[in-house]
Amino acid sequence: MFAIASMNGLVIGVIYALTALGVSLVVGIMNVVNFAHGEFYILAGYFSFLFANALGMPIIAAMGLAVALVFVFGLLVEYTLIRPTYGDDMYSLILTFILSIVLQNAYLFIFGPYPNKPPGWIKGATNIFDLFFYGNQRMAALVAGIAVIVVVFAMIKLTWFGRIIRAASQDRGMAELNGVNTTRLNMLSFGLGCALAAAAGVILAPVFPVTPTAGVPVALTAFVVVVLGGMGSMWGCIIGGLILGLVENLGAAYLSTGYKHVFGFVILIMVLAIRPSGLFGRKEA
Amino acid sequence: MTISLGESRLKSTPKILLCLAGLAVFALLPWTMGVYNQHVLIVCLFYTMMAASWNLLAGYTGQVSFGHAAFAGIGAYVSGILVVKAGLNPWGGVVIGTLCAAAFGFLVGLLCLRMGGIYLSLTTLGFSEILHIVINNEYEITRGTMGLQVPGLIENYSKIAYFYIFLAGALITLAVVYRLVHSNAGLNFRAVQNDERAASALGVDVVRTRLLAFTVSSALAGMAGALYGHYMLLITPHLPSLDQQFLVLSMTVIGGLGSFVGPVIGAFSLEILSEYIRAWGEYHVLVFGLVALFVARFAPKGIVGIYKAWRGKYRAATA
Amino acid sequence: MELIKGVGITKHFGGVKALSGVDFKVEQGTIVGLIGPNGAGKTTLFNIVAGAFPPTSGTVHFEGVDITGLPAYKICRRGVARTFQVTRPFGEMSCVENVAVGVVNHQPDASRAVWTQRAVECLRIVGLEGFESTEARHLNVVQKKKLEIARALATGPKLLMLDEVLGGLNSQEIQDAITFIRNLRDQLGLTILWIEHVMGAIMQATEKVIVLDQGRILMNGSPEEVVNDSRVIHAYLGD
Amino acid sequence: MRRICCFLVLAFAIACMATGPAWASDTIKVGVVGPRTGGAAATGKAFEEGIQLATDYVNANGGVLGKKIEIVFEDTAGAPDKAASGFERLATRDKVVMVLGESHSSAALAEIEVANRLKVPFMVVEAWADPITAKNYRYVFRAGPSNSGVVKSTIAQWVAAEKFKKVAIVAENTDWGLGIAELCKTALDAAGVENQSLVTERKSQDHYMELTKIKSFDPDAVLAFVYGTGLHYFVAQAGEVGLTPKAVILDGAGPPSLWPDFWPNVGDYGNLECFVSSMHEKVELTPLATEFRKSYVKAFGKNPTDYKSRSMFDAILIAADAINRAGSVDAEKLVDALEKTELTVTRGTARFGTEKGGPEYHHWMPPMLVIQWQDKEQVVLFPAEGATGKLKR
Repeated sequence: MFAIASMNGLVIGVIYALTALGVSLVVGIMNVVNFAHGEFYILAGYFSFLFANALGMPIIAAMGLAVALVFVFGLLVEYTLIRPTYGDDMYSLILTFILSIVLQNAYLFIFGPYPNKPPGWIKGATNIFDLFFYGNQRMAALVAGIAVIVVVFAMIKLTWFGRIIRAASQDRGMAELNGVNTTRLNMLSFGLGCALAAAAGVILAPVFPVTPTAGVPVALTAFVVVVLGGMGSMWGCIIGGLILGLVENLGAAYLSTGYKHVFGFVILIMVLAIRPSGLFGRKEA
Repeated sequence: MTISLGESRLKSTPKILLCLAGLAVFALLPWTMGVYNQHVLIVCLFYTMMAASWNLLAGYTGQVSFGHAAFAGIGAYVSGILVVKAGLNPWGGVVIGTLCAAAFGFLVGLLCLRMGGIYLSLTTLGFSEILHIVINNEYEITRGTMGLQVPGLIENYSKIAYFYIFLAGALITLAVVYRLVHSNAGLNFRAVQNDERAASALGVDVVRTRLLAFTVSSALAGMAGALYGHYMLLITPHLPSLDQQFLVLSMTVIGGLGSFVGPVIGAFSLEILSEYIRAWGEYHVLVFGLVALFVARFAPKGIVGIYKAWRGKYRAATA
Repeated sequence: MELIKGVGITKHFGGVKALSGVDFKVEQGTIVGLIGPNGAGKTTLFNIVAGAFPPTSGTVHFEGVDITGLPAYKICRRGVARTFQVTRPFGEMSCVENVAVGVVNHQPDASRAVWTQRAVECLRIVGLEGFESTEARHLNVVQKKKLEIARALATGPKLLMLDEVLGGLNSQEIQDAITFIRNLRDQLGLTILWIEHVMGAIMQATEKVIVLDQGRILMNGSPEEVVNDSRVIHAYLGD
Repeated sequence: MRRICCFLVLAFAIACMATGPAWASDTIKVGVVGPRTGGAAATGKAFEEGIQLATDYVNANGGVLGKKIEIVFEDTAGAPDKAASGFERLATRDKVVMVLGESHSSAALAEIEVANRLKVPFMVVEAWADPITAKNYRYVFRAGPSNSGVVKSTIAQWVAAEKFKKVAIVAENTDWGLGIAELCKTALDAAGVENQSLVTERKSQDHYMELTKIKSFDPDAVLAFVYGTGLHYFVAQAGEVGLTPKAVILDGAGPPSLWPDFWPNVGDYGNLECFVSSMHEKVELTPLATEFRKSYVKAFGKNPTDYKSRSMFDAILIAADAINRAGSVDAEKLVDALEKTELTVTRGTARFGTEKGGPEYHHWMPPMLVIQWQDKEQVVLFPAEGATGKLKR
């Protein structure tokens, strides 16, 4: 029981970290919480389903195209909705909240209420050390999730764009003074945040098929992870995701399955009470 | 997010008389209509309470809480459970429900107000989720998704009587909000919303100010929820849900965030609009959301803002 | 008698030392200038005194009472008022309401009539008559600076801390401002700690000057002593 | 600014127009309540299909009282408060003579109060909670399964017939899941079958921990009361962790196992899954059932999957029959006529219980089948008289 709970906790934790990464990036740079994050995730799931099943594209191509399209959609949303609200982080929250409801109902209208699942990459399950069976698709998702996280970290550590992102999330004003075009930076990072949601969506849709409202719990856990890890902290995101995944699964294994999702929130509230800025958050100056 | 208190303050006697006359006409309205429209009016009044109290928080102190529906749920469930399990008088239930919502509001506020801003939004969201799961799982006490059937506030069910109860509730809510934002604390609310640091440099206790707004707002939501439960005779987890939160938020934003009459206008126009577009079946939420999105994006001050801009132009043209 | 006294004030931001071991004091009823090149830590010192954040180490005493690390609003209520270098008006409130925020937290039981009257009076003192019901975001930069001072006055301060209030003024206006600030001291009995880049104004208006450089006190003394000190000239002009 | 004004005006105008056709007068209106939005919108879809086929059928066969029957479908979104006010709207604004439908017990429980207060006959179709009819309201009927009915006459008997020794029960945390799980537990305890219950969260996508717990209990059968997509996740993941095929899963609701996405979602792990259903193409109890399937294929170009479309079809036929026999739309006469119903519909002959005191009052429990997927073929396992094959493991 402990072995599979830990294993599943790790896998789900990486998945949580991946979904939260986009939220964290956007919060760090723009101080905007994208409430519709889960709906971007779902959109990518639908796209990859459509391209792979209806148009018969190879699954990798379908996934890539889905992420690219969601990235573009993210840029559009930033341009039309978010940009006018800069400096008023509460109002962008309100707007994206309404957007999330609109998108959910648009999906219902377009794709119908039934779950949609793009084709899996790999079938079956593997016997792990004779302890338990574990779904192969999940392990593939784990590998893909880690790969995306590594790529994102490498990009932020090593590239020019990453340096700008780091500078801007440290001190916006300074970055602006040093000639960074923050308008374009915002647009790009919002798009990137959406693309990360999309990456999580295409990786996970074969495990958890998408429905119009399935984005809500995704976004909720992403928010918990982001607050847990500390707003805008990338490492916090990873650690927060893993903690949440482990706590939920061990809690479900040993305490109560019905309260699985409450454990995460309880941890969150404890962290807020003891260390309000989150595990890796900067204290407000 | 603009506020204009100075203007909307009731200064002159004619204005007060006009308001009273309008109120009198409104109070007689249900006698002229059928049962269903009476029901719609009552629901409008419920949303007026919810939107006005949420506006106190979001519009006047700039804290976007996603737990407002959850506090309404606390009011409703506390009252309902006490009445059903302990045989309390429903009116007593409403009072205790309101107090409990206030207490929870105080605690949640205490927890996250230090960090303010987005933390408050996300923590209230988490709180609302916890409450939702607990209500669903504690089936023996809350009856879960089945809903808790509760007795009414009055012996003989009558829409007209409920109308007056809800009218009184809405007036109490509006009076509390009005008193508060026009008191000295109201100045502090708005100062905190405009610029926290400048406010604290002028001696405003930011945490206390927010806590006050949060507690009062939660209490008012609790009262609205408790009354609603005893009107519907059934309390379900749909009351403290994000869907409800979405309605309350949209009503406030469409009516006019941070204006006194905005939430009232928003509550009435959206509830009546939704009664009409319900005929569109599965598309009505989509239409509703699109209207809210358009207004929020292009007229962030809502209907009240549009009216003011129009009046401003008109005055400029005639002057 | 010294109204405010700081001992060994040190502030680190992450790895950056903004202030290290700063000692200073301001005598009751004086106007003291605080100068230094950009990045010397002047505004950081203001923020620590006003309670915007606590120092890493060191103490601040006001009227002999330790106020180190108290929250800003408590320090304000004890009688320390400040303005911000980049003005922070409550943009969507009228000028009267902006100032009234200061009044009601100084006199919590003031009625609307009382605080309106007091706010109008403060606006008159700084020369913003006629702008009472204007929303603060519609003011120009100079008016916003005046509003900052009016708000600070409304809190009934003993110590007034001004952060670069002369920026954007022409020479005649600077002369008026100097007179105005001296009047605040002479007529209202305030003690003033003043960050300013306009050296001429500091020379004319202050009795004492504190010079900060790279987070340390370079020297303090009368304006004449300061301008003639080679270390100060060196700090400003470099090698 | 102008754009918004235009938009709002447009929205209102369209809204007003949309309500226009409601006043056509040469019809008799019957209301339907059900979720067209929200998590169970799939049920609304099934209802719509049933409505379309039933209206055509009734109107082609002479209509009601010489007029055409017209259905007004009100969305409840699965929320009791919306359901109650929707019901009230149908009764007071649309002036329907009778209301049918509902698939959420919570919503139905809110609606029966309104039905009883406004004295409008209400026939519940797919809400299973016992109290709906156990309250013995005069105006409330149920032409469909109830929790205790399904457990007593189908699930418990099937468990006995297959001689399962150890049974795990998994319930989603809703009224339906928790309620029916409780009834199952009581029935299994009474029959001396070793059992274990677990609650799972309705919104949950990951069931690995629940499944691991069940696996360590090592049951012969798992009774899963999880609705919608949750069931797909559950079945697929049960295969992954190796719970199946050693244990047999029974989907206690049915329709999710028949949704078009069932196979894409569960893959090979769906094989040998069992489910409760009232519909099977080879076991058609009446000629009308065959006729229903044919007209369904004709109208929608596919085989009927969600049996709730057929339940709605039956309900409308029963309602039309009652209206014709009552010879009036008077509520009292309609109730009397409904009580005397003796009509063969797709699921057999509908008869409402008249004995007061329990959930059987005003309740017709249509026969339910237990069906197993065997190589993508539906094989009826239970009841024995209708069985087309044996349980495979």
